[in-house]
Order: sequence, then C-alpha cells, then structure tokens
Amino acid sequence: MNNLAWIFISSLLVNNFTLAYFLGLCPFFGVSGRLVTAFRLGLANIFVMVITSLCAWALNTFVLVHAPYLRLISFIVVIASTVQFVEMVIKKLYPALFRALGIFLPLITTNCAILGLALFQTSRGYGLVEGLVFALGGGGGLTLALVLMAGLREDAELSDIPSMIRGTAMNLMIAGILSMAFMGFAGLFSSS
Amino acid sequence: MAPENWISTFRHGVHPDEHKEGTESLPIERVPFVESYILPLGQHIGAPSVPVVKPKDRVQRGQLIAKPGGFVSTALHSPVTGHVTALANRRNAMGDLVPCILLEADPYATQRFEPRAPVDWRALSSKEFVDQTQMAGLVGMGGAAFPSHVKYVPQEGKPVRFLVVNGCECEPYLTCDHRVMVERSDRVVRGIEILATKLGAEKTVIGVEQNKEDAIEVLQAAAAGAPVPVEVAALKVKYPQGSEKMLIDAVFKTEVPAGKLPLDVGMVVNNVATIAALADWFDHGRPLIDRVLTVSGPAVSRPANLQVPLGTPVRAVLEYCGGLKSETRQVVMGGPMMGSPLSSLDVPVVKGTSGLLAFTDADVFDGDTYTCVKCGRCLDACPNFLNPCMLAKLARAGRIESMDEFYASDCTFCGSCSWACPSGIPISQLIKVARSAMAQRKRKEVRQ
Amino acid sequence: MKVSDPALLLRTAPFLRRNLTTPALMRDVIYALVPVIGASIWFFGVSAILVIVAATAGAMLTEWRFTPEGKGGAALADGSALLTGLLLALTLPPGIPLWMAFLGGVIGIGLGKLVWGGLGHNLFNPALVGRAFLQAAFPTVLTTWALHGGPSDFLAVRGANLAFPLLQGGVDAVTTATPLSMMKFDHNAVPAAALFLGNTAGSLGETSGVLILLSGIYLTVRRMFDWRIPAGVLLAAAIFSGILFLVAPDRYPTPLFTILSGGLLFGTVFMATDPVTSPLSPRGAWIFGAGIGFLVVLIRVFGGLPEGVMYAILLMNGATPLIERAVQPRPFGRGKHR
Amino acid sequence: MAERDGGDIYREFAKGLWKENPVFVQVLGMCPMLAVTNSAINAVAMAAATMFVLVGSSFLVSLLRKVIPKQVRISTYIIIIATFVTLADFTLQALSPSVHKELGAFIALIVVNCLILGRQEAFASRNGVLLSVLDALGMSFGFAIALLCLGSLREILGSGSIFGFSLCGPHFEPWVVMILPPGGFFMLGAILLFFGWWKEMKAKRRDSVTGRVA
Amino acid sequence: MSTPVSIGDGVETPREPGGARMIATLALAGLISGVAIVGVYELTLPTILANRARALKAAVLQVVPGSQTMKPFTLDGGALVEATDDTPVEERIYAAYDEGGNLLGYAIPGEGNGFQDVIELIYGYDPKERKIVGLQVLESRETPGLGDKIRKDAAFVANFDDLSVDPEVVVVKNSHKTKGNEVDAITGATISSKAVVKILNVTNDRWLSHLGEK
Ligand SMILES: Cc1cc2nc3c(=O)[nH]c(=O)nc-3n(C[C@H](O)[C@H](O)[C@H](O)COP(=O)(O)O)c2cc1C
Ligand SMILES: Cc1cc2nc3c(=O)[nH]c(=O)nc-3n(C[C@H](O)[C@H](O)[C@H](O)COP(=O)(O)O)c2cc1C
Ligand SMILES: Cc1cc2nc3c(=O)[nH]c(=O)nc-3n(C[C@H](O)[C@H](O)[C@H](O)COP(=O)(O)O)c2cc1C
Ligand SMILES: Cc1cc2nc3c(=O)[nH]c(=O)nc-3n(C[C@H](O)[C@H](O)[C@H](O)CO)c2cc1C
Ligand code: SF4
Ligand code: SF4
Ligand code: SF4
Ligand code: SF4
Ligand code: FES
Repeated sequence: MNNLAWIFISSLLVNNFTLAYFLGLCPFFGVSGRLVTAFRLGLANIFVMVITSLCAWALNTFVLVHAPYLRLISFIVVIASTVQFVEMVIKKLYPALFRALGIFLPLITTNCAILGLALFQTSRGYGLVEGLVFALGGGGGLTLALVLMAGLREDAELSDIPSMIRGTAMNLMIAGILSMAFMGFAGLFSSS
Repeated sequence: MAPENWISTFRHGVHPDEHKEGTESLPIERVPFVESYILPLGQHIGAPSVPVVKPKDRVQRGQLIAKPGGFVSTALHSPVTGHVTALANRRNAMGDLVPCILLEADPYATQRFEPRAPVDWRALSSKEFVDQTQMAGLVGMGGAAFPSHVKYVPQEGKPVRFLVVNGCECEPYLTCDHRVMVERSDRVVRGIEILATKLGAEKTVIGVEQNKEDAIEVLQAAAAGAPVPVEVAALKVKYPQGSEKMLIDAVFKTEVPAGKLPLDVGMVVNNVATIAALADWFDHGRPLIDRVLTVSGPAVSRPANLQVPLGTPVRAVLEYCGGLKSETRQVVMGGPMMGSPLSSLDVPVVKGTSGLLAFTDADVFDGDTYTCVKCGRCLDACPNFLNPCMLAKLARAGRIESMDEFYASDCTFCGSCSWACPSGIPISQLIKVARSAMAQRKRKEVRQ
Repeated sequence: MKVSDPALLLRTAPFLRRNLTTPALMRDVIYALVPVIGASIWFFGVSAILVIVAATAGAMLTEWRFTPEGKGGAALADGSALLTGLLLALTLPPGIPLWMAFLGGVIGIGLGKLVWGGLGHNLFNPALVGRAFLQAAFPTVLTTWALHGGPSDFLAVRGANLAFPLLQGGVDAVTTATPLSMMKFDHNAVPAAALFLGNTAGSLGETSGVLILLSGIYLTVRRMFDWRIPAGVLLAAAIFSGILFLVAPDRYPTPLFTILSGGLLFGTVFMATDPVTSPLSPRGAWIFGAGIGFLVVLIRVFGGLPEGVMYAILLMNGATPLIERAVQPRPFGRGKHR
Repeated sequence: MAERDGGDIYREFAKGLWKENPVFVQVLGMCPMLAVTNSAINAVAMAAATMFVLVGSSFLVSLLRKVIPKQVRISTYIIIIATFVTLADFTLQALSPSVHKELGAFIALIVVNCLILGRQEAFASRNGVLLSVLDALGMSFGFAIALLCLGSLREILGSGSIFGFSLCGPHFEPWVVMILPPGGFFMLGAILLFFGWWKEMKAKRRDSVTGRVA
Repeated sequence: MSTPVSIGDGVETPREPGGARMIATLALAGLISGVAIVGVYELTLPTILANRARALKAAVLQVVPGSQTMKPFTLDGGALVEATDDTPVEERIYAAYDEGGNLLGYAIPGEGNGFQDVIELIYGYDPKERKIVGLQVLESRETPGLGDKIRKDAAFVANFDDLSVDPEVVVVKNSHKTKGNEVDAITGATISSKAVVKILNVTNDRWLSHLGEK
C-alpha cells in the first residue's frame, strides 16, 4: 500500500485518533450526546485539523529549524490565531457555514487532537502533502468515532442503564467496546 | 386505478385467530324489548345531540328525541314506544358520566314501527340529501361512529369517483356485518344505489374478506341486478383490512396521504350496515334505532348475532344470551383488537357497538412482559408502516415530544403491534396514553 | 337468567396476543444450536463440553448474580443468558483454558448486557463483546488452535483447557493452523468439501458449514430472524471476494472459500441476526448485512488478522443506530417509495 | 480576598484529593490520563510533570492576576502554561530519556490539559498566591492519585507487575487488553462504576436508617 | 476536558481600547517565557544530546558485535562519505570499528509499517561476509505479548545474528528455517515478523550496494 493511503487509513481506522490514541476525548465525551451536533463538530474538527497541519508544516519548515525550543508555544499560538482568523473570514463570507460550525471552532482549538496532530506530524517528519492526508485521516477518524458514539448514546438513552453506571462510566464502557471493535482494523493495508 | 386483482390486500398487518366459526352462520335474532333504555346524547364523534323531549313526554318508536347539536352531530330517535323518565347523567362504556335520555318502554305498546312513504331521493338536492341523512341519525357503524352525512357533503375540486363499501369485518369474533351482508344484501345494494347516485360515483366496490364466502356470493348475485355498477372485491383475510385506508390500499393500490381523507383520493367509504340503514331511511323513513351486533367470546353461554334496540343495557343483552360463565373476567364492547373494556354491565348498547365479547382470565393476554428485543415483528405488523417499537420506547421514557419525529400522529391504534410483540409490550396502549398526554399538553399551550 | 356482575378487569385493547414469547424465540435458537453443539463435541470431544459448560456457567452466574434484585431468577428464565453463553463458547478455540471461557461469559453478560440494562437494551452483541475482550486480553491463546479429531480421541483434553485460573497453560499444546491462516499466510486453500463437512481446525462451532446452514434454514423457516441480514452478509461477501478473485485468482480466495471458511457462516446465522443488536427496518437489515460481509472480506484480505467476522459484526453493531436513523420506514401515505 | 484561617487553607488543599478529585469527580484531563496509564511508572511521571506545570503556572498566574488585562488573560495563561510544559519536557528528556520516550507527545499535550487551564481560570486568577499554590497542589495530588490508581491497576492486570516488579510469578497470563486502548476506557469506567455503586450503597444505607427513625 | 474558551481571543483585540497594554502584556509574557525556555534549553541541551548519542552508540555497538567505536557516514552522489553535522538523521548510517580501528561493519537504521504502527530498528551489517550480524528494534507499538516479541523474544532476535542477505531475506513459519537467508516467524505474530524482514530488505536495497569491502 502506498504511503499516503496508509497514512490516511492508519489515522482513520487502525490508529484512530480517539479510540486508539486517546486524542480529543473532551469533544468525544462532551459533545457526543446528540448526533447532529456530533457530526457538525466532527466536520469542524476536520477543518481545524487541515489548517493546523498547514500551520505546523509552515512553522516547521520556515521557523522552527532555527528555534526548535519554541515548537510548543508557537504551535499553540499560531494555530489558535489562524483558526480565529479563518473563523472571521468564514463569518464574513459564508454566514450559514459559520452558524453550523462556528460555535465549535473555539472549543476545538484548545483540544489535544489538534496539538497532537501538529506534534505527531512533526515527530514523524511528514511533509506538506503527507501532513494534509494525516489531518484528513485523523479528523475523519475523530468524526467517525464521534458520530458512532453519538448514535450509540442516543439509543442508550432509551435503555434502562442502571443508575450507578449511567453517565461518564457508561460512556467510557461504550468507548471501550468501540475501541475494541476498531482493533479489528489492525494491520489494515500495512504489509503482506 | 380500477380494481384488477381481486385477491388482493394491503401490506403488513396481522392475522389473529378468527374465532368467527361460533357465530358466522347464526341468523340475526331480535332481542326482546326491555323495561328501560339509556340513550347517551353523544353516541357519535362530534357535538352531542340536543334533546327535544322532556321528562314524562310520551314517545313513539322512531320519533325524534334529540336534534343535531351542530353540523358534525346527528339526530337521535326513540328505539321504543314509551315515555321519557329523565334527562340525567349515566356512565358510558368508557366509564365517563355523560348526559343521557332515559326511557321506559310501554309494556302494552305493539312496538311496531310505522313506515312512511318512500322519499323521492332522486329529486333531492345534495344539501337536502345531506340534511335528510343527518336527520336519520346515521353514523358509521363500522366502529368509528362518525356522522355519515358529513362525508356526503360535496367538496369543491374533489369529485367522488368510487363508493367503497366496507364489509371486511376483520376483527376476530365479530360476525354482525357478515350476517347483514348475507341476510340483507338487498338493503345493502339498495343503499348503494341511492348513495352512489347521489354522490355521482362511477362505481361501487364492496370489499369483503375471503372468509365470508357466502356473503360474497350473495352480494355478487345482488350486485348483478343492481341499477348502478357494483363490484365485490374478495380480499385476503388480514387485520386491519377494515381500516378505511388499508381497504382502499387493498382494493385500489392507492395510498390515502397521511392526514388526508378518502375523499382526497376521490372515494367515500361506508360500512355495510351503515349503507343498509341508509336504504331503510329513504325507503321507509326508518331512522337508526337499532343495530346488529355479535355477542361472543369463550365466557358467553350462547353466542349470537342480535338486532338490538339502541339504549338496551348490556346486562339485558347478555341475559338474553344465557348469561356469562362464572369465570368471566373481562367484557369488551367492540372487537377484541380495538374494543373498550367494560367496568360495568349497566352501560347501554350504542350506535357504534359492533359486539359484546366476554372472556375468562385464561383467554385474554396476561402473559409475562419482557423488554423489547427489537425483533421487528411490530414493524412488520404495523399497517401504517410506523416504528411502533421506537414509539413505545419514547413513550415509556416520557419523550413524548420526540414521538412526532416517528409519526406518532399516524397511528390508528389498531393494536396489531401489541398483538405481534413476543415481549408482550402494550405498544399501542403506550402510544395511546402518550398521544392523549400530547394532546392535553397542546391544549394547555393553546390556552396559555 | 340474571347476570350478576363478575369481577371485571380493566385491561385495554388489544385483548389478544400472538402466542409467541421472547423466551420461546430464544428457545428456538437454542434448538437450532443443538446440531452445531453436537458437531463440536464430535470434533473436539470432551474439550468442547468443558468449554461450553464453562462459558455458559460464566454467563448464567453473572446474569443471576448481578441482575437488579429480585429479577435474577426471572432473567435466567428467558434463556437469553444461556444462549449468549452457548454462542460465546462455540466461537472459542477448543484448547482455551476453562477459566478464560468462564471469564468470557462473565464479561459478555456483564459488559455486554447488564451495564446496558439487561435483555434488549444492549447495543453490542454480548457474546461477541465477551469474545472480543478475550481476544484482546489473550491474543495468543485465542489464535492457538488445537487439533481437531474424531471420536477416537474423545477423552483427550485439548490444549490448555485445564490451566489454573489466571495462569498460563504451561505445556506447549499440539496446535495447527486454521484454513484461514493457511490462506492468509501461505496462500494455501483448504478444499470446500472439508470446510463444508467440518473436519478442519477452528472454533468449536464454526467448522461444519452444512450443519450451520441447516440450522439457519430452520430459523429462517420459523421466521426467528430477519432473513435479509444473512442474505446481505453472504451476498456482499461473495460479491466483494468474487471481484478480488477475478482480479487476482492466485492471491485471493474464491468466494466459496470465503463463505465457508472461518466463522462467517456461524456468525451470519447466529450472531449477525441477533435482533437486539441489528437494525429493525428491512432496508436497515440489508445495509447491516452488507456492511458485515464487506468488512469481513476487507479485514481478512487486507487486514492483519486472518479472521474478521467478530470485528465486522461488532463494528456494524456500533453503526446500527446510525443505520436506523438513516432508513426509518416510510409511514403509510407519506411519499412515493416505501 | 478575605482573610482565611488555617482550616480554609487545609480545605483548599484537600478538596482536590477526593471531594473535587479532578479525574474521578470532575472527569478532567482524560486524554493524558488514559493514554499514559498503561504502567504505574508512566502514570507517576505524567503526574509529576503535570504537578510541576500546574503548580508553576498557578503560582505565576495568581502573582500576575492583577496585571493581566482581562481580554488577553487566556492567551497569557496559555503562554505561561506552554512555557512550563516546555521546561518539563526538556527536563524529563535530560533526566530520563526512556520515560520521555514512553510518554511521547503526551508531555507536550499537558498544554491543552483542561485541568490546568481550568484551574487558572477558576481559581488562580481569583485568589492569592498561597491559596492558588495549595489549590494547585491539591488538584495535582488528586490527579496523581487517580493516575496512580489507574496505572497500577492496568499494569497489575495487563502485565502482572507493578512499577516493573513482577507480582504474580512468571506463569501469570497477562490481560493484554488492559494495557491496550480499550483497557484504559474499561478500567476508568470500572472505577467510576465502583464509585457509583458505593454512592448508591451509602444512600441506601442512609435511607434505611432514616426510614427506621421516621 | 478543555473548557470552551477561545485562546485566540487576544489576537483580534488590538483595535479595542487598551490595546497597547494588552500587546505589552502579551509581549512581556512571550519575552519572559522565551527567556525561560531558552535558558532551560541551553541548560538541558548538552545532557539531552549526550543521552541521545549514548543511546545511539549503545545500539550501534550492540548490533555490530565486538565494536568499540563508531562514525556516521552518508551517501553523497553515490559515494560513501563521512556525515557532517548537517546531515539529516535519516540519511546516516554508522560504521563500527574494533579497538584497533578496524571496520567491523555498519549499523543501518530502518523503518517501516508494522502490524499497528511504524517500526523503527537498527541492524548491523558485515560487508565482508554479506551478512546481517545483529538487530535492535528501537521503536514499535506492536501488541504486547505478540508483536512486541520482535523486540523481546530472544529466539527471534537471534535470527538476525547471522543472516545472509543473498538472496533476499525471507520469512518461514513454524521453525522451518533451513537456509542462511531465512528467518523463523514468531508464532502468532507472523505479520510483525514479516514487517521486520520487509524493512530489512528495503533498507538493504538502499544501502548495500554502496557498502562494498572498504
Ligand atoms: C384499525 C381499524 C379497523 C377498522 N375495521 C373496520 C371494519 O372491519 N369494518 C368497518 O366497516 N369499518 C372498520 N373501520 C372503520 C373504517 O376505517 C371506516 O371508518 C368505516 O369503514 C367507514 O364506514 P362507516 O362510517 O360507515 O362506519 C376500522 C377502523 C380502524 C382504524
Ligand atoms: C436443524 C434443526 C434442529 C432442531 N433441533 C431441535 C431440537 O434439538 N429439539 C427440539 O425440540 N426441536 C428441534 N427442532 C425443531 C422441531 O422440529 C420443532 O419445530 C420444535 O421443537 C418446535 O418447538 P416449539 O414448540 O418450542 O416452538 C429442530 C429443527 C431443525 C430444522
Ligand atoms: C488483539 C490482537 C493483537 C495482535 N497483535 C499482533 C501483532 O502485534 N503482531 C502480529 O504479527 N500479529 C498480531 N496478532 C495476530 C495476527 O493477527 C495473526 O493472527 C498472526 O500474525 C498469525 O500468525 P501465526 O500464523 O503465526 O499464528 C494479533 C491478534 C490479535 C487478536
Ligand atoms: C436469532 C437470534 C440470534 C441471537 N444471537 C445472539 C448472539 O449472537 N449473541 C448473544 O449474546 N445473544 C444472541 N441472541 C440472544 C439475545 O438476543 C441476546 O442475549 C441479547 O442480545 C441480550 O440482550 C440471539 C437471539 C436470537 C433470537
Ligand atoms: S376492527 Fe375495525 S375493521 Fe375490523 S371489524 Fe371492527 S370495525 Fe371493522
Ligand atoms: S326495510 Fe327495514 S323497516 Fe322495512 S321491513 Fe325491512 S327491516 Fe323493516
Ligand atoms: S397501533 Fe399504531 S403503531 Fe401499532 S400497529 Fe396499529 S397503527 Fe401501527
Ligand atoms: S414486537 Fe415487541 S419486542 Fe419486537 S421489536 Fe416490537 S416492541 Fe420490540
Ligand atoms: S484532554 Fe484531550 S481533548 Fe481535552
């Protein structure tokens, strides 16, 4: 399997950002109560991840070669500012899109899936295109996990879940089972 | 969209055991007159009738005793010769106290109904025809008790193409329509002639399930001699074929859009007994003063098809049939799928009463209930293609507001889902309770 | 004759019920399992019996102990815990330590069913949750296959059956490769006849295709499950693997091999069809089935694991709420297509 | 800020340990917690790094709380936190490369651990230096307790050892799932389930006692 | 979990009143944090670099048995030249020498996809014998108990102590190793085993032709 496709499949399924890497658990547990919201959040996430990947690539190539110690600070500040800027642009140009995604953008910018993306991309030495594919796969994986989780939670709401487990504990169990199911993707397109 | 395939039916639905063998070949008997009668003013859907008699007034059999209380309302006539004892509240089958006219029969009267000369119905304008029907006290005898004349009002842009006569009688145990079709096919066809002519229908289709072969034969013979085109459609036995939208789907393969009426697809649907009563009114001036019903069920000593004057107490009817067995635990007015349970035997037979069924504890469902295993049998049962399982779940969780997303308003409470559920979940009952809660909530909102 | 008022009950309509209950449904599936259980005992002897007893004991004890007060006995009576235990056992390798089989039953019912609120509330197949847990916890044991045999070595305890709880099996068992791993790693296809009759290595219940098919036909005829689900699985698996086979016949297995090998038939007939965890609506059932068939082939052919039925079913269980939302039945009188 | 007595001071510290435990009660900082608790030693390293960052930034934020304009406070907090994280990162890398390798990117991800930002916003920016540091210490210890709990349980079941010391002998069959991702979810879920059960039991006992009195 | 706050809220504010002060605050924060970071960076850098170098050297010396010293090389236009400080890490291989300064072999790093994630390894190559003489897995996320045997299973690692590279290395199952270029797969982890061998072959293709006898 060629490398780009593997990066995509790996971050989407095999090493799903949320279910295998534990990234972005805040939105995963916090915003998966309703399917529609979860889906929009997922889309917004993909969007921010793509921007993040671009920023991280630019910083890595042009700035951080000279000052590697500023990596963390510059990632977080630059990503946050860029997202804010893009948010303003969207608000002006596509108000409808903004209404659908806008409220999530600030929430997403401070979660670890975003920073994790930038850091992994850097530590694995991904180039521009690899980074973008990684962002799409990772964001897609997060969206997939979110949407599955939201569907399951909406249904579980109508079940007689015992009161002692209802809430976070149950959500963790559901996530665990999902994560176990995703183990089936292990090794997908990796060799043989 | 002519009916092409006679052995047709609608999709989904269920097939409970029919239990009709005990009564289907018993001729209609008349029950003797009793001492006193209870006539609720609201025996139909819509505004209650308004009494035109006072206590102590003498009344003749067939005399008007209450006039329509509005357009969606109908007249009420005395089922006996006798006198008015009181205007008072009595309990109806639902257990509610409702205003009634109480009558006492004159033990010495002949109780003969004096027919009047036939009306020249061809000469009536549509408005006059509708008014006449209203004064006949005609309501749907298929169970819904909807004032019939309302259906006959011509509506702009909605011509009537077909008259559909509902002879399905899909409820288990009930055989009253069956007997009416067999014994009074001439009245049915005469009613069709009148109604089809007045409505301007191209053709009339009588829908009958295949388990009533004798009725089909008799009706086919009668239809052959009818002055208007009439066809008899034999339908596969399935519940709730008699529900008008299912019947139309079965016969014409046409879906009446949700929230619309048969008239919106150019049809008027009437029960066979309603049609026969319509003929009696125009031919003999005989209003709706009695009806045919089936007394049956394992706890009834002598099952029968009876012609019962309206207002006769249930107790008297059951006594005529030899009384109830001692293990009786449940008496149902109507069919076993949609009827109402009675809490007392002192309620009267009304225009919509198609049956009186008595069961022992062992006969009616009282099994263990389990949680839903999502087996999908309720989906396969629902003639309205709803998701009863989901509706029941939402109702149970108190998420009434979400039920609209699953089209709770399309439910006709036919009970097919509850019948089919292996987990014994009272699905249609849950939906019903939730729907009335929803209606109440909406009413409250409107008031505020 | 005077009628005196009987003690009337106020139940509401409908007053009649079909005489089919949920326990009867479960019982029917258990009946259908009998031939499969018989085959597993034939092939794997006393080991099969031990593993089945251990897994069912784990499932039933958990159900009995942890169902909310007062309902324990009643919950057992519906037979679903027994069924879960049996199904779990039949997906395990014959040489598994009994304590693991027991643990699988406990996890299957505990994590797979009771935390969700018991029968009918779970969204993942309990037996497969139990198995997936075991496979993730003890991957080596769950991919070690004891030799199959006939009645001659009926009494031979296979593999690590008798390992002390929490400890490893000790002695190295005599193991063999399953048809699927031979296919995956050596590109060596076992003939279809062997797969069909069942004298191959594999989980207890999966080896005999013909018996599983018979049970499946029995259950279909009795309408115990939605036939669209197995149809969807088999069609999708056959089509997808057929395309691959046409592209490169020397690398990929034939569709027949795909369908007859591994747990595909067993999972299709007994597990994908679990009503509780599959979609209700007819179109949903097609999508669900097709998704499983597709994922099985994807995982088997392109993934790291030789077998993917369990994961495919669990993944589609997870997607079931989404499928249900996407394909609600269209109510009567609303729109054109149904 | 009003004067506080010793009891108050103790309370600010102790609340994080149990009553407002950031993990078990507030369910904060899930990502690093689940990602690194596959062994006790990783859990301790993570907890130590978090404590360093949390205490350091709480100290600085409360010190500067009157100087920082409201509109840019969050940005300033982030810069402060990121600084401490970078410091922790380098230090750990110098001290123990192997632990640093195990924890991977998750040390850097402390920046976005909501527990830390949350404490700045909710406490350090409104309270004096002493209380803020105590609060931070309490929260860090609470976090550490939770991490250690989770890490030890996962290591014991998943590897049969604790802090690398074998507990159950060489024949123990490890439950590999526990050190895999699902195990993280399950173990934390199980702990929360246990607390739920505990609470329910206590409530039931209380009810039965008061019921008898009434 | 992260609080729904925008950390970028300082970015678009300069137009508002008091902007100067905000910028000043941020700048100051940035300055302080910069100084702190640079300080610690300078302080820890030597240790970190030394740690890395030590780890690398240990790995190199281990995979080329008997070696005592090493020197990095890289390819420049097809010729092997000594690496400079600017040579990227992934372009380097390491020549290993005994105490007498005689070349014993090269340590070659390689990486590729494993069962779960990327596997990084380094192996020793003896150009005289055209044999692989040692292998160490540096980084892998393979399943504990299965795939991680590529690192922990002595029998598997021993496959690479004396492994011919002519023809290409191949994997065989069930201890059927008969030829010099064959590697016994780990039972239950065939995929990881194959992945390691695949990395070897790919890396060999890249380097071996340049590593003739020197
Ligand atoms: C579930 C259901 C079943 C019904 N079954 C019958 C039936 O078997 N026979 C019948 O005449 N009406 C039946 N009805 C009533 C019909 O829908 C329709 O109202 C009636 O045929 C109209 O004729 P009517 O007004 O003369 O009664 C049923 C209604 C429902 C909702
Ligand atoms: C493959 C197959 C296996 C069966 N195994 C059994 C069985 O072991 N025990 C049994 O009672 N019925 C078995 N049956 C079904 C019976 O023929 C019969 O349908 C069933 O016992 C009726 O059960 P019920 O009355 O509980 O619904 C089997 C049917 C098939 C097709
Ligand atoms: C949870 C789980 C984890 C696994 N991890 C690995 C692994 O890390 N590396 C590997 O090669 N195989 C792993 N496998 C096993 C492979 O999927 C496959 O069964 C094995 O490589 C076949 O080898 P064998 O033919 O020697 O039995 C894992 C299996 C399971 C169920
Ligand atoms: C056709 C059919 C298939 C079933 N398959 C399973 C199964 O695969 N696993 C299981 O635990 N229970 C199965 N059950 C039993 C039951 O649905 C299960 O215990 C519930 O999932 C528990 O809520 C099945 C039941 C039926 C009727
Ligand atoms: S249920 Fe409806 S359809 Fe059936 S007999 Fe009664 S009134 Fe007719
Ligand atoms: S038509 Fe009606 S009123 Fe006239 S005789 Fe017949 S039943 Fe009596
Ligand atoms: S009662 Fe309502 S939901 Fe149930 S089958 Fe009838 S129409 Fe469908
Ligand atoms: S029939 Fe009963 S058990 Fe089956 S899906 Fe419907 S509600 Fe659930
Ligand atoms: S800690 Fe990961 S998103 Fe909040």
